[in-house]
Amino acid sequence: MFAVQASPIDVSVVREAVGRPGAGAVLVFEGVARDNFDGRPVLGLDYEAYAEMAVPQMEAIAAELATRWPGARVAMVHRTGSLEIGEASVVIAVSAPHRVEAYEASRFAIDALKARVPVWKKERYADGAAWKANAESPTTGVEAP
Amino acid sequence: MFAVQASPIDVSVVREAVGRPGAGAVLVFEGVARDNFDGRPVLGLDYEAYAEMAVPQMEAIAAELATRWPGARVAMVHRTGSLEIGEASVVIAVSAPHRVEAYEASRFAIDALKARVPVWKKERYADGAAWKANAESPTTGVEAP
Amino acid sequence: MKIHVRHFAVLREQRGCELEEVEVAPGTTAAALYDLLFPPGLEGQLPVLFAVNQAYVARAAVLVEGDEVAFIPPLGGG
Amino acid sequence: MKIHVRHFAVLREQRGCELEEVEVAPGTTAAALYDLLFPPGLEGQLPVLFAVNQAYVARAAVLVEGDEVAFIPPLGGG
Repeated sequence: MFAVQASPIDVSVVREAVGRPGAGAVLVFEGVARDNFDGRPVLGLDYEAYAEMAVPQMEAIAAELATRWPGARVAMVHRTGSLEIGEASVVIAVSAPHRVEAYEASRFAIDALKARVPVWKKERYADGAAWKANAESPTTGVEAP
Repeated sequence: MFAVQASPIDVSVVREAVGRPGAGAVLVFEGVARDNFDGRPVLGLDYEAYAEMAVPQMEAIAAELATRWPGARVAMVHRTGSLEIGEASVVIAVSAPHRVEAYEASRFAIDALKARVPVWKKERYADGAAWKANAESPTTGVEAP
Repeated sequence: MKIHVRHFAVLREQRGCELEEVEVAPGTTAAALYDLLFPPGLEGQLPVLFAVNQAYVARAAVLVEGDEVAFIPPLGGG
Repeated sequence: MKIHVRHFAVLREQRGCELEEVEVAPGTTAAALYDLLFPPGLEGQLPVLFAVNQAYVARAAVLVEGDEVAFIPPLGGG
């Protein structure tokens, strides 16, 4: 399950997508809209995505993950539109035979998503708004990741 | 929320226990009954706990976690009794301002639970059953952890 | 030749539209098209990655008739 | 003095009960009580941790009247 959607993410649906009898560990990561950025109050977040490209990028991350951690499965859904504080912007579920692979694969998936999947975030403040880039986003002049 | 219970664990209840406006990441770990152990078919698991001691041990792990990762919160519930394949034996939810702390604190919590919380597991096979110890469990002669 | 350009986030706001059709000469690269639509000025250009037909490409990738091009500003997903 | 002993998992199965009341002399340690109830035989003893009143203690911990003692076999939680 790989999707970009404007409606709130149902975490249980993402989690169920990775269930299997050989799984001994399931790890569900939620990125959540936080009420501040380095202490500055944030009222909400707006996410925008290039959906037709974001989903294939998620699928490519999943294929790489399955190669690096055999037996692991991943599902990921990213939200778009206006989010209230406390709402999930992204949900990534990973299952694996053992927990060590589950943690490693989950970290890989969220790190890769932040670096490659075309999604943008705008923070809303009391006095305006600003686009905020991930530290993981490749900087100018680099070739395609 | 720290509990040992015979009924199936409602993951969403454990997750909601750690929600807060300053959380930017929530990580939910589920230990799941797997259909095999190193390839040998497993039909189901039986868990037994020293509940009156297990809950205080969970609380002690949570206190240590909050000291090591300020701003992080944890909730943990362990199942007892007979589990079918695919059912969760343990659910640990962690929230933190940023995802790096969430992953570190979650790993700490499950590793500490396996090493300290008095819970035991019996694997059921087609031809019998056996108590199985965690690799993390302290071995003979060590002092109390 | 005709190129379909998708604009997102800060570039969408700068350009004032989500989609535009641009006529360019054969041999035009992704980077050249970016310079055309977002000329480097006193403020400099926003660093971007380049995507053609929903896949990342090198900045020097040569465009062909009908390509869908997007300039990918710094990402904020997660 | 009277000690309440809780048995779990493989030790519960070996002993055939979950709880027993044991009368021991003052000064008895947790480890000595374990040796009393699970004498080291040809098979050797199961390695255990010691708990008194629901907290881990050292094997040399001295018991007092009314203590709840448990021998903690290798853990399997998670």
